[in-house]
Amino acid sequence: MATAAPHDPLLVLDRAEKSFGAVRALVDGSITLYPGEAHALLGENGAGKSTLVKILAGVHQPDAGSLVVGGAPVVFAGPSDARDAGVSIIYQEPTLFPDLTVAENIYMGRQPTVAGRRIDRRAMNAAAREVFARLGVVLDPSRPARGLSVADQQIVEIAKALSLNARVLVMDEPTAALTGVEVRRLFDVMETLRAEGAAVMFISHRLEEVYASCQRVTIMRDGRFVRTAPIDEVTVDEIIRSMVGRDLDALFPKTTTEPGQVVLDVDGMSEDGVFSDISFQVRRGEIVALAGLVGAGRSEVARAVFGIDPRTTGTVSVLGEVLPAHRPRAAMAAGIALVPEDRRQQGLVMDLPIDQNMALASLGRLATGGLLRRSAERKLAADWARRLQLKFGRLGNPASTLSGGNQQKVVLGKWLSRDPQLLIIDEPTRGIDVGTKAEVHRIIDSLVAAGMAVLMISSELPEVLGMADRVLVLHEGRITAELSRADADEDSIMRAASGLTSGATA
Amino acid sequence: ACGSSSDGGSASSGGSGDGTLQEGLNVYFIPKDTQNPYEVLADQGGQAALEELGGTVTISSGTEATAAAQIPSIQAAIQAQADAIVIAANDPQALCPTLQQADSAGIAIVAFDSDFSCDGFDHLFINQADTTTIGTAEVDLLVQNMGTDSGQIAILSAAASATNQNAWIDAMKTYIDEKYPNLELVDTVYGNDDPATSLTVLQGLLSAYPDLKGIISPTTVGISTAAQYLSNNPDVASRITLTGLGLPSQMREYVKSGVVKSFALWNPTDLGYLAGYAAANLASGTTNLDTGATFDAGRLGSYTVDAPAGDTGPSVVLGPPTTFDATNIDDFDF
Amino acid sequence: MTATLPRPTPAGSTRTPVGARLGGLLRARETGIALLIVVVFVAATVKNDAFASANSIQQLLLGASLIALLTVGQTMVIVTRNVDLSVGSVVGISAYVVGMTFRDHPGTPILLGFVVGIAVGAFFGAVNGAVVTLFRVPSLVVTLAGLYVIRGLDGLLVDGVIINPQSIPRGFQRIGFETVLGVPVLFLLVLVVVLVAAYAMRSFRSARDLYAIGSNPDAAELAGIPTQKRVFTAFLVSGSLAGLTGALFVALFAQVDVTAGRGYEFLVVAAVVVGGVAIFGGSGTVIGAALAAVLLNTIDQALVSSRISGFWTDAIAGALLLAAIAFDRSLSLRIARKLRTQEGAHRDV
Amino acid sequence: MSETAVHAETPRDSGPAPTYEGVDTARPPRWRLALRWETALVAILLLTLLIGSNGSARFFTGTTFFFAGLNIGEIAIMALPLLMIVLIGEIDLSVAAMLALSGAVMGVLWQSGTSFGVAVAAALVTGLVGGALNGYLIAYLGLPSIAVTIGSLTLFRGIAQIILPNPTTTPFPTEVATLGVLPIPGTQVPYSIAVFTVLAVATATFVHATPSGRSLYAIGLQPEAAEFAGIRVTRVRFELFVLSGLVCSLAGVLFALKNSSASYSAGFGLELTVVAVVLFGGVSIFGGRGTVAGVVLSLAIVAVLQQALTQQQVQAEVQNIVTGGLLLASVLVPNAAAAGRRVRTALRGRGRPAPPPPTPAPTP
Ligand SMILES: Nc1ncnc2c1ncn2[C@@H]1O[C@H](COP(=O)(O)OP(=O)(O)OP(=O)(O)O)[C@@H](O)[C@H]1O
Ligand SMILES: Nc1ncnc2c1ncn2[C@@H]1O[C@H](COP(=O)(O)OP(=O)(O)OP(=O)(O)O)[C@@H](O)[C@H]1O
Ligand SMILES: [Mg+2]
Ligand SMILES: [Mg+2]
Repeated sequence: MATAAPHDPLLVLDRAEKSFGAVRALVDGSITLYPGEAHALLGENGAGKSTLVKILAGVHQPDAGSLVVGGAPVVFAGPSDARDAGVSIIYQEPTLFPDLTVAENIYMGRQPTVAGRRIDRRAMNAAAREVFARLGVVLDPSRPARGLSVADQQIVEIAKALSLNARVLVMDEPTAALTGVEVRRLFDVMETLRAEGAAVMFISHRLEEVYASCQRVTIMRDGRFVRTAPIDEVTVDEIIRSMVGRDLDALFPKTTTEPGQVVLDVDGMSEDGVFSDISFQVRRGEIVALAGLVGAGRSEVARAVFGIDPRTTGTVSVLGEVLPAHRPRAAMAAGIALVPEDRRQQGLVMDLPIDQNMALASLGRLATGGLLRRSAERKLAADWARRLQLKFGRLGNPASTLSGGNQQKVVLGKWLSRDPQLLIIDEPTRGIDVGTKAEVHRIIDSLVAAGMAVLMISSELPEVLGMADRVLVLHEGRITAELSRADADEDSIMRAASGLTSGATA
Repeated sequence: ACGSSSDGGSASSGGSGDGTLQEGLNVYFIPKDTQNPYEVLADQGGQAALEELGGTVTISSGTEATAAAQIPSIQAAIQAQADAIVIAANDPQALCPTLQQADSAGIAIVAFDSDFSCDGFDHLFINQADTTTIGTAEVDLLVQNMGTDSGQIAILSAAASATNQNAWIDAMKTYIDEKYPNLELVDTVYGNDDPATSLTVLQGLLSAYPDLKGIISPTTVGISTAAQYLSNNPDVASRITLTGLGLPSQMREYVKSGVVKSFALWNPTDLGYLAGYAAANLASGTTNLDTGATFDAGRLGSYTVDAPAGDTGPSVVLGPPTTFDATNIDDFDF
Repeated sequence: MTATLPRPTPAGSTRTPVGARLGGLLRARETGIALLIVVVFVAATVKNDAFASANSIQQLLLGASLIALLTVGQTMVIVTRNVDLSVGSVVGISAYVVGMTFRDHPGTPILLGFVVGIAVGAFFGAVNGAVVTLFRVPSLVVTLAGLYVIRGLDGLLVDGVIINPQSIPRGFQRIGFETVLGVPVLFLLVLVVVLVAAYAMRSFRSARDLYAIGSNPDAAELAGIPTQKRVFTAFLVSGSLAGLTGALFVALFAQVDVTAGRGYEFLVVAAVVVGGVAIFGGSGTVIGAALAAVLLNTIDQALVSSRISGFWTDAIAGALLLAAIAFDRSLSLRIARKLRTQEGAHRDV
Repeated sequence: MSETAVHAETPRDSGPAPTYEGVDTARPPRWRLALRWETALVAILLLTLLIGSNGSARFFTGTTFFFAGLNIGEIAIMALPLLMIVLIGEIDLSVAAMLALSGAVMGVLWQSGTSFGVAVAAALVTGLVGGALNGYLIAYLGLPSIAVTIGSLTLFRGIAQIILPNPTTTPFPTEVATLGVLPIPGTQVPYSIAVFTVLAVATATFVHATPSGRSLYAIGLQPEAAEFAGIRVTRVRFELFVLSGLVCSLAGVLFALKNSSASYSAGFGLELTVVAVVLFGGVSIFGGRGTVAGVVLSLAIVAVLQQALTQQQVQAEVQNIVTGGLLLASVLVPNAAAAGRRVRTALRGRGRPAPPPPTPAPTP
């Protein structure tokens, strides 16, 4: 059983409520954290997890409810109050300063100083290096944060939280962008912190991570506390049922279809310093996965195919027709859709209403005589909101009011409504709860069954293995392996991804 | 006192009046901008004139010295059915359409300080001093102060588009060619009546022409900025002679310290006073724009309308400019 | 989960040169501007050797001083992703109030002139800052409105009455023209302010907060930075320095009317941008901006001194300004590309 | 220890889940929020008219409105492309300089004996070229528009000064010169306002009812996401600056006709007025928010207010203060409630007991 000693709780949040206008994000937010425990908080997208976190962080002030830290009731007026009370947070979305150095990002506002309150850069960089060593990563503390990969950004966030030596460490989906190795290192660090008597609260949509690292679990649904239980007393199915409120169908539904005509044909595509000599095909009724380590260049390949990024050599053709480089319009006209990996920057216009976001890629089709029909726009959005079971207040609310997973659904709807020949989907279920994940998979599967071609990029091996008909493995910008569904397993993919391949083709 | 007693056409009927000025005249004074110190004095002169005549002056203009900023004031004069407009034009032409409307509305139009030239209607220009006189006087003053009539000289002007400045500069050039062939006018720079710009172009001028001997600045901001620079840089002052048009109040210190020996200007208050009388007479029909027509201008005595010449239409000349030097500068307080 | 595989890091070794190189580049930006100043200076001297005379150089430094001083405050404001367009108007009104003080109270100590100027500037800076932070409204709109309102107030105050040199104490004017070892006092004063500000912007937490705010305002809030307080302070400093500039304007020109400081906002923003301060916040240095002010003034004076007709100066100055921005951009793009290829190469190792 | 402490077995499942709502296609309330400033503008306009009519009996005459239209005409025309440029999150400070440059080109050519039509065409081409220069530097080189257009405003006016050192003196042909100053026969509508009306209707249709118009908002709010949605962000940026150059040169032609002359200093300082009018119309300086209606109302207010205040002999300085005050109001009023709340919270927060000092962390 868990190592949690029957101490007094470190932190108790009781019946916290929070509404944003008409949206009741949190109806009953309750959680108790004990020293020395790792505590998972689970729930569907939009269940109110991040809202709860932001209350612990002092970002949001609860409308009702109480918070007790270290036995004393507290009111956090702002993030610094929470930090001073020993609560440190890793937010769901990275909060870095791109213009400042990595070290400065970590120690912002508490830079080590020397006489005269001047900042001691050398000490700061050394301290940052120490934290990185503890995490087992190599990152240059004096480089600017701009241009860091999503994973490295997350590492910096973790380093920031760790360096605070907090009593309570709250992590909102820290692993969404990390590789297996990094995740493991993070768990090691969590273990150390627990041993030192801190409490760790951990949010993730990957249940296997929860089982690997946590002692207790709290489940939320629709803004309400549902239950708290020791992890070894609940099964995966029980957790999912508590989260979703029903039993779940298969996580990876897979209809076998006979691949048809070649939809996408990429031949010898290269771009200096990014990827080289990329050749592959995607057929109708087939899901091809691009696997590889973070930074292998998968997203760049996808973006170059779609025309967002340039490419210097090689051809890309759709249904036999060669696409001009660097022209997303042409790619769209040829039937390509791209669901990008960063939904907040690339997928959505956060301040535009949900319906306008859904329609953004189809504006031309929604116009008659050059004039946009608002009713058609709203109908399109309403249709797809229903089909994707979108959870929202009003279609006229800005997309920023949606939870992460529901935002992803809007991006999906935006592209699926175009009825594409080829769907390129980059990290389709990053940050998406299991219920929705199954839905997304089901949607993709049914589209493929209906003859669509899919190029999927995913860092989650189970997803790759569960969904793909073929797996292309990328290593440092080159395709190092092409594996059939039968040949693909964790081992073969990881070997190719790390360049250790000797078996498969190149 | 918005002129509603005497309705329409009071001015347009020309010199058919009975020789008495109307009471209760409403005259709009429209300076280049509301803050031009020189024209603030002129406006005061105009106010004094209309006070003597039992009328009123409305001063209206923009905060920027542009034609566009003056247009609403002319429009307001039309809407208020003013009897006369006295204007220092920021542009020789841009105001014509609006002034034409004022003329059509029966408003007498007088220009002062800076004239305009429009087709379609006539107006009276109150000339501070005639252009040639100003040009020759300044060149003579410079030569006299330099003590030689040979060497390099330059001009520090206001805006490149300032009509009056350009007319004076042309007059100077002609005069130099005629009378002082050894004097070399090397450059004209524009300080836009802004101290900082004036200083920059002055410095550039000095480094571009190390042998420069004299500077004429026919604008109050230019000459005072240059004088300030010279008094701060005695070594430069020892080889450069400065003269031009300036306000005695601004130049007093420099004349006393000897940085500037002498400079010229007419009395701006008198200029406005004369313009006020001219406007009142035109509006009352007690004078007209015919060459030789006369009118009485209060304490300044009687004036006669000069014949049009060149670009200038009917005009009245205030009188020769006054030269200020150490002996008389304390007698003036503007 | 997967086997223990080494994570491909962008820069393999602990002592990676990437950061150091980037730091070097940042410094190179200032060096670049300094070089440009030298180029313009040499070119102008070749055309006319009087440009290199001691007096001419003195004037060069003097001419740039006021704008350089303003760039200090403006840099602090722009770094926080704001802008202060009211500086020109604030210079104007502070200059007039300083002049008025001397005129109406003969015998006012010189030091008090500075205090009055700074106080007037600080007042308007505080108003700008308070409105921006309390209402959380875009500073461009607030300070554009401020530009009009303050100019209007200045106009009411001036009412067409010029402050003349004889109203300004000679001792105060001396600041405008006296030199120490051939260097103008006013320039030295500005230099001190610039250096102090440059040092502070590098070395103090609260100053680093400004960069953080401009770099990512939301994250700054989350990091517990008192963002509103810092932004307010930036505006306060900008206003105070504009007030100081107003006092120095009086010292330099010894006359003030309503046109004082007019149009400075464009000159200052141009200098700050040429100086490499990102207009959308987060990066840039006080030194770069101040050097750019010197560069722009050198160009202006070089054009006059090279006997280029006054009609041409504006066009050439505009073209050079565009060229400077474009050049700077293409340089940084090229460097970024080079860095990327190098990193790509590194990946292949 | 088996079960947890506080929230043991009873999941408090009280009441139905609140967040699953039906598909709601009703007009969002955000629209009403956005409309609020336009409503305020209407109120301000009525107030302005009231002030105007109170001060002068001759205020409610056709002439007043003709004058108001005449004075604002070119500003109004230039405000339309600027509105779109601000919508995509950029700014164009070179508008007034382009007005002067195109007028100068027209004036010089006309003076040198070119036919009037050719002179006008050349002016418009100047606008295209100048706009393309701005557009190229901003869209394709990625330079910040505020910096570029400060540079090009100096450049444009500088070129105007080179080609036209002194104001032209040759008057334009009377048939066309009267277009600049006389109303459309039988009305009190200046030609420039007629041109503006046509352009405003076109702009409103484009911005509010076409796919491209919608993409302006997307670009202004999040350019990267717009790019990923297939919107040609770079090209739109370029085209808008070219359009701005062209429209400003048209304004320059009208301005020259109105003044029956050209001058390099035409419209000096007007760039800030145009920007102010657009912002006063409720267009967000950060892009992505604003309506044509707001800008039209703002133009009407500025034009009428100027007539009212000048007729009532309000000092020009005070007019400046009023202009600035209104601009300030445009951002303060919509934020006043939030600001008040913030102040109240801050005060209340001060009244509450401070959070207790943290007990020392269990870490070494
Ligand atoms: N600022 C806000 N304004 C309006 N609604 C909001 C806001 N923040 C969150 N919400 C709403 O509150 C609900 C809870 O959101 P929250 O981000 O806490 O979910 P979550 O459990 O973290 O989901 P995910 O797993 O997708 O991150 C959602 O319905 C969301 O749309
Ligand atoms: N070696 C590197 N050095 C610097 N930046 C890198 C490096 N590798 C990747 N990045 C950055 O990280 C981002 C993600 O990289 P990329 O898109 O190639 O990864 P991916 O294979 O798609 O992985 P994922 O999308 O899962 O993060 C890129 O935008 C790139 O800028
Ligand atoms: Mg969340
Ligand atoms: Mg990727």
